[in-house]
Amino acid sequence: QTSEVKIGVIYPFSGASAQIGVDAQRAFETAAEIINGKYDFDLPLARTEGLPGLGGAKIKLVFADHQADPQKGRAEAERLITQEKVVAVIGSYQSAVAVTASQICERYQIPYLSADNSSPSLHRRGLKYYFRAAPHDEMFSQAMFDFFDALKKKGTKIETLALFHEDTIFGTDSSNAQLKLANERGYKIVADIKYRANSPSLSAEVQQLKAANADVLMPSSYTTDGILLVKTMAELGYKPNAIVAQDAGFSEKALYDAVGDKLEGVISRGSFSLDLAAKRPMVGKINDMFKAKSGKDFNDYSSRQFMGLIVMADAINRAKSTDGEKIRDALAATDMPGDQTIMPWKRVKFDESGQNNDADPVLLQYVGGKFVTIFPTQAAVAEASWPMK
Amino acid sequence: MDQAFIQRRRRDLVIAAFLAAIAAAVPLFVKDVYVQNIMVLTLMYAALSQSWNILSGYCGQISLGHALYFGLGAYTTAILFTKFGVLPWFGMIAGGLISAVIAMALGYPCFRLGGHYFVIATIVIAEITLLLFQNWDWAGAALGIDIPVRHDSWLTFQFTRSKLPYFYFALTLACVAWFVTWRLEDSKWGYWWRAVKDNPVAAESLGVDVFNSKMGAAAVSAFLVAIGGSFYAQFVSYIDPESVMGFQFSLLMALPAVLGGIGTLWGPMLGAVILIPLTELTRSYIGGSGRGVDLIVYGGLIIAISLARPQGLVSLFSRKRKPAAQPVREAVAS
Amino acid sequence: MTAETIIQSLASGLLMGLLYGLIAVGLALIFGLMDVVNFAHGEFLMIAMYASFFLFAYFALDPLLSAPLVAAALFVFGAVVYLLVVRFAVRAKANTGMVQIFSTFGLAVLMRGVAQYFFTPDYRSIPHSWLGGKTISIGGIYLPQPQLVGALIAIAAFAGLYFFIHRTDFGRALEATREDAGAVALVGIDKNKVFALGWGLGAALVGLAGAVMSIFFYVFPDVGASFATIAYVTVALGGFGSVFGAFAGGIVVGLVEATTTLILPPSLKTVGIYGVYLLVVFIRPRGLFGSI
Amino acid sequence: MTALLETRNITQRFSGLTANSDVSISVGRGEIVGLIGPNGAGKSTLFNLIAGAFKPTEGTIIFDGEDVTALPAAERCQRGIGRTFQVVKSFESMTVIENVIVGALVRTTNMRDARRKAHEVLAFCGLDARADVLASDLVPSEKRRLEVARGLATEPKLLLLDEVLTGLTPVESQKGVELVRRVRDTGITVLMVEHVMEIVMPLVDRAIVLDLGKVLIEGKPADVVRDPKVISAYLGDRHAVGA
Amino acid sequence: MLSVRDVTTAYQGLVAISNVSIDVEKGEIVCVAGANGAGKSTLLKSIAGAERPRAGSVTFDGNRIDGMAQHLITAKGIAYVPENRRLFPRLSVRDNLRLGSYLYRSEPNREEPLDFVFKLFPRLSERLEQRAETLSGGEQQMLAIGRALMTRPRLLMLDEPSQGIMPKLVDEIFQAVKRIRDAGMTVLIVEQRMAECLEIADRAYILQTGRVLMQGTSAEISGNKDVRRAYLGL
Ligand SMILES: Nc1ncnc2c1ncn2[C@@H]1O[C@H](COP(=O)(O)OP(=O)(O)OP(=O)(O)O)[C@@H](O)[C@H]1O
Ligand SMILES: Nc1ncnc2c1ncn2[C@@H]1O[C@H](COP(=O)(O)OP(=O)(O)OP(=O)(O)O)[C@@H](O)[C@H]1O
Ligand SMILES: CC(C)C[C@H](N)C(=O)O
Ligand SMILES: [Mg+2]
Ligand SMILES: [Mg+2]
Repeated sequence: QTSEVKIGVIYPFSGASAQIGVDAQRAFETAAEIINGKYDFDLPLARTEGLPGLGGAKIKLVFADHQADPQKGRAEAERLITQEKVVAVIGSYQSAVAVTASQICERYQIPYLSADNSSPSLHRRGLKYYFRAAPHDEMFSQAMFDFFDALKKKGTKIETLALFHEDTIFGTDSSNAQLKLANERGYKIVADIKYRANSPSLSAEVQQLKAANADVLMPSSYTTDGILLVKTMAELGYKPNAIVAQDAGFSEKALYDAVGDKLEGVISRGSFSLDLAAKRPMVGKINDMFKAKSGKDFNDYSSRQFMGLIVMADAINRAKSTDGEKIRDALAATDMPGDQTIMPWKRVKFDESGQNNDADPVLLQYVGGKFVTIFPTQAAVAEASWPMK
Repeated sequence: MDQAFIQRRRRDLVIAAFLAAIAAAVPLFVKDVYVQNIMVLTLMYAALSQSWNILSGYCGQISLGHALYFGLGAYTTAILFTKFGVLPWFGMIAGGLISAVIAMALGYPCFRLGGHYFVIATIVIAEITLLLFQNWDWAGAALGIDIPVRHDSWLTFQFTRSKLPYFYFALTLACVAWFVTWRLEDSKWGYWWRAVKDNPVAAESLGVDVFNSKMGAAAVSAFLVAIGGSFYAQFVSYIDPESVMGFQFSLLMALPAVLGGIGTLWGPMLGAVILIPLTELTRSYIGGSGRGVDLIVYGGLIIAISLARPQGLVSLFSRKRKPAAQPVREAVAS
Repeated sequence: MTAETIIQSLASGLLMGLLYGLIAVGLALIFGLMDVVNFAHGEFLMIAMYASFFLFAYFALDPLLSAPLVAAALFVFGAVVYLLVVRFAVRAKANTGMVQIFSTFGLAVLMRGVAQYFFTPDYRSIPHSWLGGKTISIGGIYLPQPQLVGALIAIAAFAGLYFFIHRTDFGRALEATREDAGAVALVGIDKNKVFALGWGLGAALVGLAGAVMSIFFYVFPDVGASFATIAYVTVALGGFGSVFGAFAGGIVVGLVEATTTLILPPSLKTVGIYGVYLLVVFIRPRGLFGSI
Repeated sequence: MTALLETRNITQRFSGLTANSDVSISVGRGEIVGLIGPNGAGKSTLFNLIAGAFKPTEGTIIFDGEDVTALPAAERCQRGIGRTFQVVKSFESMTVIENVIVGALVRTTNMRDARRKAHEVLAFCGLDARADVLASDLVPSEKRRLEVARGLATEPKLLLLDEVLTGLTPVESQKGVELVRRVRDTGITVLMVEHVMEIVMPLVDRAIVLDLGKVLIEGKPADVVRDPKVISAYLGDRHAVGA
Repeated sequence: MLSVRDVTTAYQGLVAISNVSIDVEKGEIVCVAGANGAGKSTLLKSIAGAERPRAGSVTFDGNRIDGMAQHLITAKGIAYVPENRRLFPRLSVRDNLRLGSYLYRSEPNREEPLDFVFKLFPRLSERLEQRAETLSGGEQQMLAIGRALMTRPRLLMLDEPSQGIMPKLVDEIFQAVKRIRDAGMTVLIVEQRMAECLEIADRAYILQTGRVLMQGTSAEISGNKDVRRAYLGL
């Protein structure tokens, strides 16, 4: 039997989001190490070497750079499939690239798994070979509004919201979801600011936020703009009551290195929290493995990327085959209990569109230099402090 | 006396036909879809660059905003198809015409500008359009347009796996762009354009309608580039503003021509054949490392080539000066 | 919209404009006065910011202190780039503009690659510096100190460049070389020396900008892209051949950006800047104060 | 029959400087008229105005019975005004023949005809051996001849020659003079600027002297050069006797 | 002072002058004449360093200067006014002239020759702020010569200085050349107007198709029958 199973991994390795790609590379390598080696973790494939279903075959990752360009993502997916003969593809950070890469996979009947793409439209295209184990923006946003509702019940005043989002597919999707939920649940959007990603200046934007002075500021921004946003807010004397961020930059170490002192009490959605290590020690150990490679703790992205490979490998193992269709069927039949992951998820189980609806998002608060889970209550390790300091 | 000239033009035509025939046969031997994909892109960029060359190379109006026409072509086709069910073949023509009209409308104020002012105006106009599309909800805004792929068909110009139809279309487009250039080169337009490029004041004094020359070049150039954009939309089957109107397209259209020889018949082809595979291969085979080595190699090669051959690679093929070009020396004092 | 919002907008716009001016002043020399295209301007800024960052990270030098060092380092870098790359690009017989674009574009890609190779693609920033995060508030109008200092440096840099170009023989030699690089030898000028110095100086000015920027901005290999286009537009808007033009161009860009957001959604604010550029050149084809 | 070209009260000012002031001249069909005068007198400026490079501040220009003052240069060329530039403006990246073809294309869009015409003109100007050389490789005197060839290729009724015969040895000048005569013999009217009296004197039918932007005097060349004002402003003592 | 020995210069393989040797002594005015394309300009270019000779040597004041960078040759005291003038078109007349004294920028009286230039060409002093490109043809020629004089050369090389200059001024220019010589400079001049030129020149060379056809004192040359016919039009 095959001694090696190739899995394609397409990420941005150059250009403005190269940092994500490079961190992702480390996360995938960590997962591959665990799968290929023997580790005493309660994680699928950890305790065995390689994939027992394929006679102990090892996972080999083939990385490709899509430079955030859908056309390149597509070409790379195709190259990985036809030249490198990968049996599955995982990607891709940018949802725009996932659109084309997954389409190519569909054509070649090779499963595509979104480790971290968060655009809700992705799984609604009727593709057979598309899967996403992680939550999408609507699920994330829903968690935020659930949280608001809960706070409101306790008497906290949350009436007005200010949205601040970049003009990309991610920002648009995120704000659309938030707008919809705000309408449904009776929150007033007092500012809906769409800005150009990687702007040289955000002072005009921040002024508008300041003028709106909403109860909650909800940014959907990547690291660069996040840093600039926080710095500009400080410079223009704007101290929001509370910030509830749509992850992205707000779960990146770089942002907290830069402006962490101004962000005490910021809340971000996510699908991962290190405080899970208290309940599941393996989370801490795996995090240490990752940290040794990358110098960083797992964050929302790297943890999802890590899990992406675990889920995929698990399916290949169960499929006992490298045939695309068989792997797809195995993926469709996945049912991984939450405690066998490093995530606070209920479990991994895909609906017919390939989306895992049991990937419960969590809300994390940045307190004393690290993140603690504050929502939902069953996962929370601390009470939210509101307003932020 | 003109025999040499006529022969040279004939020779160009024969060589082109010969190369096209060879190119057409290549897919019969090269089955690897990745390589085929690179060939499709190479031919597409060759066509785009050839078209860009008409306005910027021959007529000297350097545009770094041709992504605008590329994007307009892509969007017109995609919108007409997804929203109105118009077949891409018609969308292509529509996109071409719209682009040509817009090129002329923009030329009206822009062609008064000289040098860098013009270049920056082209960049800025393309960028404004990109931003407008990025914010235009009806056209999909940032989410772009996902062109649903049903089944292989020439009618809808969609093919799920095979690259061959795209290959042959791109080849045709490249041939058309080349032929248009060839045809125009030895026509009133060709001479007018080059005259306008070299010295507009002198051109004017020789009866050249400088403004309309530029307009003509802009229209032809934009039309062909838009066809390329339409093709791209079909080929990738997903478009969003950044990926069809971004500045990088404007550059990628210009670079092959500059590399190969700007304002020459063969330059864009030659440049594309070298540059595009280089771009793709460096990214594919060294880009995955995440260390930026592909950029170092790619950037370094561009510098090296452009400095080694500032007049373009076609100059490697130009014949040695013939002694017939001896200057007149009238020995009067003897 | 309150009066305060408007005043704050204008004040921020002005400061930002001076900052754009500071970023563009090096380009105003190389692109505007020497008429050489530098597509790697943003990448020059990027390495200047990295230089500031690392001087801070390893030697705890505040960006304000390290600014002269960064400028000096960039001076050398600029001169070397001229001598190794640009010198050959400007020598092309025809289409020198495109050859310059092409080779400096290659340089930009190369520099990004090198930065990624050595510095990783991580986003870096200086968390605490003397001015970082400090702000002055006058009657509810906030003026961030880094930008204020940036504005002062910008004014000084422009004044210096103006003096240099208009009051020294070297400035005249620079213009002469631009006009006809082949003819300056007739009056004993070494064109390579003049242009290498010009490039060095232009890069040194970028170095100053980079040092200031590092106080409140982040740096990563692709950071230059955000500023490059605005810098080109600033120089062209002000008009080629005019130092004062670039200065004015920066202010106009900053003010337009700030006021556009009062009317258009912020994601379209650059549309305002670009629109004003088009408007200006359609009326005055040589920009606001351009002479060439 | 009316004059081919007539300028009426032409005035041209450049920020503070009046280069032409109230210039009224006329050139009859088939004439060779010399326009002479000191450096900076406004001769080239007048050429530019006649050819349409820019519009006069005041005054009108009548060509072939039509007021052409408002027409752009290209249309004046179509109407039959051909010109050369004192500071030559060749199309440097094109070959000599291609330079001339551009001119020939005003009269025909048939490339074969244009090419034939261009060859004819080059042969006429003695540049045929250099047809396939890049214009940038020509030496200055050849470039001036190229200017003439280009102008001729537009089949003008009036040809404006601005110092095209400078820098020639006497023998070469002689050939130049013959060339201009032959041009006239093909029915083209010539208005020319030249400082070399050895060329002007035998060649022109009539001389117009500009000084400080104004017409100083006009008449037969032999008369004009004897005029004390012309001598003091333009010729200097030496030519007062000899020429 | 200047000694050109067996210089051969070619353009892209086409030999323009071959084995040309000329000498210019200090304080002389030497004239070089010849038909169009004879190689006169090429000779000056080869001396000035604008073209690199393929063979032969150029010595100035005992130092080899062939192959030297052009600006260094200028700095050695050779000023060259090329046929096409090469002014700085968009700079003012004033700046063009000032650039002439670039080499003396540390000297307080660097603009000393300016008076001389203005006396020679009063027109220039009236046009100081005008861009060089908008000057009339003759004015441009004056500026080119003026700029060269500003470099305070020891050897001045003029390529057809009378071109485009009105007759009255042609004489003045030749007289000025004489004065320039009297002011201590040496002049090498290429001219078509041999008659005028020979009047002031001490010696002359005649080039034909890239070779020295004839050389001698002005008197010898103007006495030669062929020369009178071909170059003096007599
Ligand atoms: N664009 C301009 N701006 C300012 N002054 C100008 C401009 N063009 C020409 N002039 C001036 O107008 C005057 C006339 O110039 P013109 O070129 O017509 O002279 P010309 O008679 O042809 O002289 P020459 O015999 O030297 O060629 C000159 O003094 C010149 O400096
Ligand atoms: N840049 C060039 N490229 C190619 N050939 C050239 C170039 N310059 C000059 N030549 C050729 O070299 C020869 C000598 O030219 P040169 O200019 O020295 O002659 P000249 O005696 O100065 O003529 P003129 O009286 O026309 O100024 C000519 O045959 C000319 O065609
Ligand atoms: C957060 C992001 C910038 C990317 C986002 N996850 C996406 O799918 O596009
Ligand atoms: Mg004139
Ligand atoms: Mg000569």
